[in-house]
Amino acid sequence: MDNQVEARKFIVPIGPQHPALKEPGHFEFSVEGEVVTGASVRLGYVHRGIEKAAESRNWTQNLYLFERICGICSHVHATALTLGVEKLANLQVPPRAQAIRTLMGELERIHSHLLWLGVAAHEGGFDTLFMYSWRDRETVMDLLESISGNRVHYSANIIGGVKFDIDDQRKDAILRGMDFLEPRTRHYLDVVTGDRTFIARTRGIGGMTREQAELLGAVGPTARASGVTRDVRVDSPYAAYPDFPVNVVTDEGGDLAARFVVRIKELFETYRLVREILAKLPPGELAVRALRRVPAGETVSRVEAPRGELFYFLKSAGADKPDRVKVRTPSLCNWATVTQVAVGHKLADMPMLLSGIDPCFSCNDRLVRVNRGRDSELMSWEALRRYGIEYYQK
Amino acid sequence: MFFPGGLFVIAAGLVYEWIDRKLVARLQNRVGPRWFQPLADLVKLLAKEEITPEGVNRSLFYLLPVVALAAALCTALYIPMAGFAPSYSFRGDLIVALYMLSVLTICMGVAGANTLDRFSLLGATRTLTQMFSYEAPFLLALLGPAIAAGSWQINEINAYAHAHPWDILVFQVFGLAVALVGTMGKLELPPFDAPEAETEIVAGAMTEYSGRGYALFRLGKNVELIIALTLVASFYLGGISNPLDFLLKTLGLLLIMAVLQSLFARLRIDQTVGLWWRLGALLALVNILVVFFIRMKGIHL
Amino acid sequence: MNDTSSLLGQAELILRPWAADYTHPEADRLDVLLPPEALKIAVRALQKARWGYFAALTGLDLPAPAGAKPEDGHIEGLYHFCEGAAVLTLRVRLPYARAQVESLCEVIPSALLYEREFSEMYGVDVLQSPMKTRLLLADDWPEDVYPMRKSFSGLQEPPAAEVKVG
Amino acid sequence: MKLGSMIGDVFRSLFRRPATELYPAEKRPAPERFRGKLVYDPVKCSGCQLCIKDCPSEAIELIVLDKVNKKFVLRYHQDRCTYCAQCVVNCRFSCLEMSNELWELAAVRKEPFEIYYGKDEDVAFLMEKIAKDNSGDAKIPADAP
Repeated sequence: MDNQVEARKFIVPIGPQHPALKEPGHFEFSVEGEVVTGASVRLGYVHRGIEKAAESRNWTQNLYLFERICGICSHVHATALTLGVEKLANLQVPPRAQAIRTLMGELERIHSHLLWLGVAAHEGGFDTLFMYSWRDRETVMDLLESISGNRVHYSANIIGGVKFDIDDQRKDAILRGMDFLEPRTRHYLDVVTGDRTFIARTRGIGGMTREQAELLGAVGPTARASGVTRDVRVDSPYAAYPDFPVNVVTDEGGDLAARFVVRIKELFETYRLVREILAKLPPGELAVRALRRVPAGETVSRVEAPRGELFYFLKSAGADKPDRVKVRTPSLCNWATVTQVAVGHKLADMPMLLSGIDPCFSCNDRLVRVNRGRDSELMSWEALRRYGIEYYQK
Repeated sequence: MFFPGGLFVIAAGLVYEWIDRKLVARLQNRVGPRWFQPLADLVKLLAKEEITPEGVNRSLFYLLPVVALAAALCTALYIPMAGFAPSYSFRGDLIVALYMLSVLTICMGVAGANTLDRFSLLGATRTLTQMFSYEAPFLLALLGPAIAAGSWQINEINAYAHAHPWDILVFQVFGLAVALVGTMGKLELPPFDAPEAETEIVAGAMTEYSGRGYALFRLGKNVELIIALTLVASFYLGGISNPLDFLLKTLGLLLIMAVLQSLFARLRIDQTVGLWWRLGALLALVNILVVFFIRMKGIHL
Repeated sequence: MNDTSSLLGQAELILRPWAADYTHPEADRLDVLLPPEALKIAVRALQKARWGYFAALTGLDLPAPAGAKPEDGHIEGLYHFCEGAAVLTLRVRLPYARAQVESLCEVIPSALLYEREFSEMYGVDVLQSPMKTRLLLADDWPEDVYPMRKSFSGLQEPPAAEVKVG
Repeated sequence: MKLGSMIGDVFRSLFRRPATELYPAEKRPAPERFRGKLVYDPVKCSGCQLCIKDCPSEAIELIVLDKVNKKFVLRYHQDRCTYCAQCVVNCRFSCLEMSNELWELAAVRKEPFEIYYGKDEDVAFLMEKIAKDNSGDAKIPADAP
């Protein structure tokens, strides 16, 4: 990967704090005029040490810890973990619980894709599309809140099942929401494929061939926009996906425009899926009892997050705490595509290119937690404060 | 000094900024800022500490915002603000006004180039590039009514437009379009906001400015907004004869501008330049040719 | 299901020349223990046969059991490859004393980020890595402290708050 | 290919109520299932401490005043709580409940976020004891008698 930036070039740093990035990450683009000639990445600014922290918490506590890896796709993280733990513990989860998990996952996909649409539009300076798509995203946020009690961390999963049921009143509300969102989404599809100013910013930008996508290990919509049919929901159905099959949406374009199209078309598939799940919600229990200790073993749990394949590796030593949890988030796979594809594009295309893969920095950065004593931390802040005061008194 | 002098222009600029922001917000289905927000922003910025970055020419750094605002305010003197006769008027004041209007943009470009910051430098390059692209079509567009009126004096053109409103509006539609969109380019409003695209280069040329300097630049832009609106209204919309006339016409233009702002994705700087030279310049030239033709034949509606 | 097991069978066939041990922990998984030297060749063979894509690199710290010498601990690198529902894990065992593994970047460019994380967190030397600067750890993080090893339970001293005037 | 394809939206919203609201002036009520502040019913509690075991953020402490007569005070740290409702799931006597009130958690000081739940006389007794024990630092161990 030849993305080393030469020292003497004119380098435009983007991040750690930059208006284009809603989360901290650091990119260096070396430019000649407006054209990018090299790119490199440095992560870790929001590294929270979750994988290490997991080793000192019990499985249930970890459920909520891992849910907080990401504020957008919180549910898939918890789902991946619970599915893995249930595999290790050999639990038979009731079908209704699996269906509700799947439903929440699909609703989350709607909210994530609409969020991405808004962010990407904003990066392209199309604030009106940004405002409207986020307004409509509020519909699904409100639905999630009324079902689960929280807009972001739905905490639907417990080990062995789910916490809450979908009653008729909520079923109707969800169906109404889908009925509202479907024509709106169709409208957005028209806008992103029809508006000339928008197409001028997306078509032919960040093109990635199928071979490149496969070589660089792209996942999720980024890969599917390059024609790679890769979707865990289809390849290795989990939860209730065996009962509710998904049609994979792909596009051959490979550029930014194709990524827009794929994500929006996936929304239609999701609406269909949500309706189908609601129509055929299996009756029964919501959860089975799980033991606190999980039998020793190693397992791999893969789920399809809105951004692509989410990979969990779990190792239990037979205690009530995990021995190792490895999380590989989809964003991490897609980084390589940015640094490779960036070269040769205009600087103005970088924010859109970055957001084109729907990056999630907090998903990337998890690992190390630093156990600082409370006092010492206060001291260092105090030192910093004093330094600041002295600096200004000069 | 007060009416229609500097303070009035500044106050009107703030009000117009608010109207613009409010309109865009409403078009995007948002609530938008309350009426005192621009004033509050201004007061806050003025009260803030001004940070001088290292490696700048200090006198230039402090002087440029002042010059920019002064130039914008001076231009206001030649404009029939709010329908009153301009404070100063002489033959050829249109040329002076147009040059003075460009001073603000040049000041911003120089201010960006003055600092070492990379975002500022890129922003400055883009600001100046954009200026060179819209300036010529914008000038040509304003020349149309001037040629029709046979005068270089803003006051006389205004009077001519008032006398023959339909002549100009009908025969010079292209000119009106170019002038209006040129105003948006001048003010770096979306979709021509590549020079200050916050998702790419933070605040462009203004990145290193804070506090007073930034406040003055912003004020300058507000003044420029109202001047440009007045110019376009008085040249193309049948002149401005009284305050009510002024309000209606400029607010109408502002509404159109707000709609245009919210309809498009940001153009890259190369797309902006391409658009202006390929389409803008062409339309403006066609407009001038039409004006010549009509003047030669002496057609009136 | 049949498809998955045939895929795993193919992988087994490809890897036969180098594998030290096979296990099938679950129906859709194959776990292959490889000597560290053979990793790159084996991955190249997989790549040539177009089997799967590189999904993740998991590090595991296996400290020496109580009573044994602490140097007897191992770091395990688990290279996961996925194809459809099949998950193939290539396992290399690296003793603390010689925690070195060859970089896969030549074969799979996207392995860089995982390898950099692996080497930072476990103190494994990734040989011939095209980029060895820090990816995740803070700039003032001490050398030779590897946070994901089981022996790590927090820094004793907080990193000194050094602030330089720009 | 067309220009300004959002023009319909833009014009319609000129005559529509904005979707956003002036927040502190207008507020929307939380939905019925909202996971807000935890509510504790001391009468039903058996003191099994299962809720504490699985709490991911150590937000609840159970102070046992008298185990035999079931005198418990629950110290709830609202600022630490992640509102996951795991304690509600764990509780077998359904003495814990998530209410849908109070979702604005901003304050100048931390004290209002420390909530004591229990029978009135127990809480009063505990407060007195804390005040007597130390004037200032209100740190008492969770298993204080």
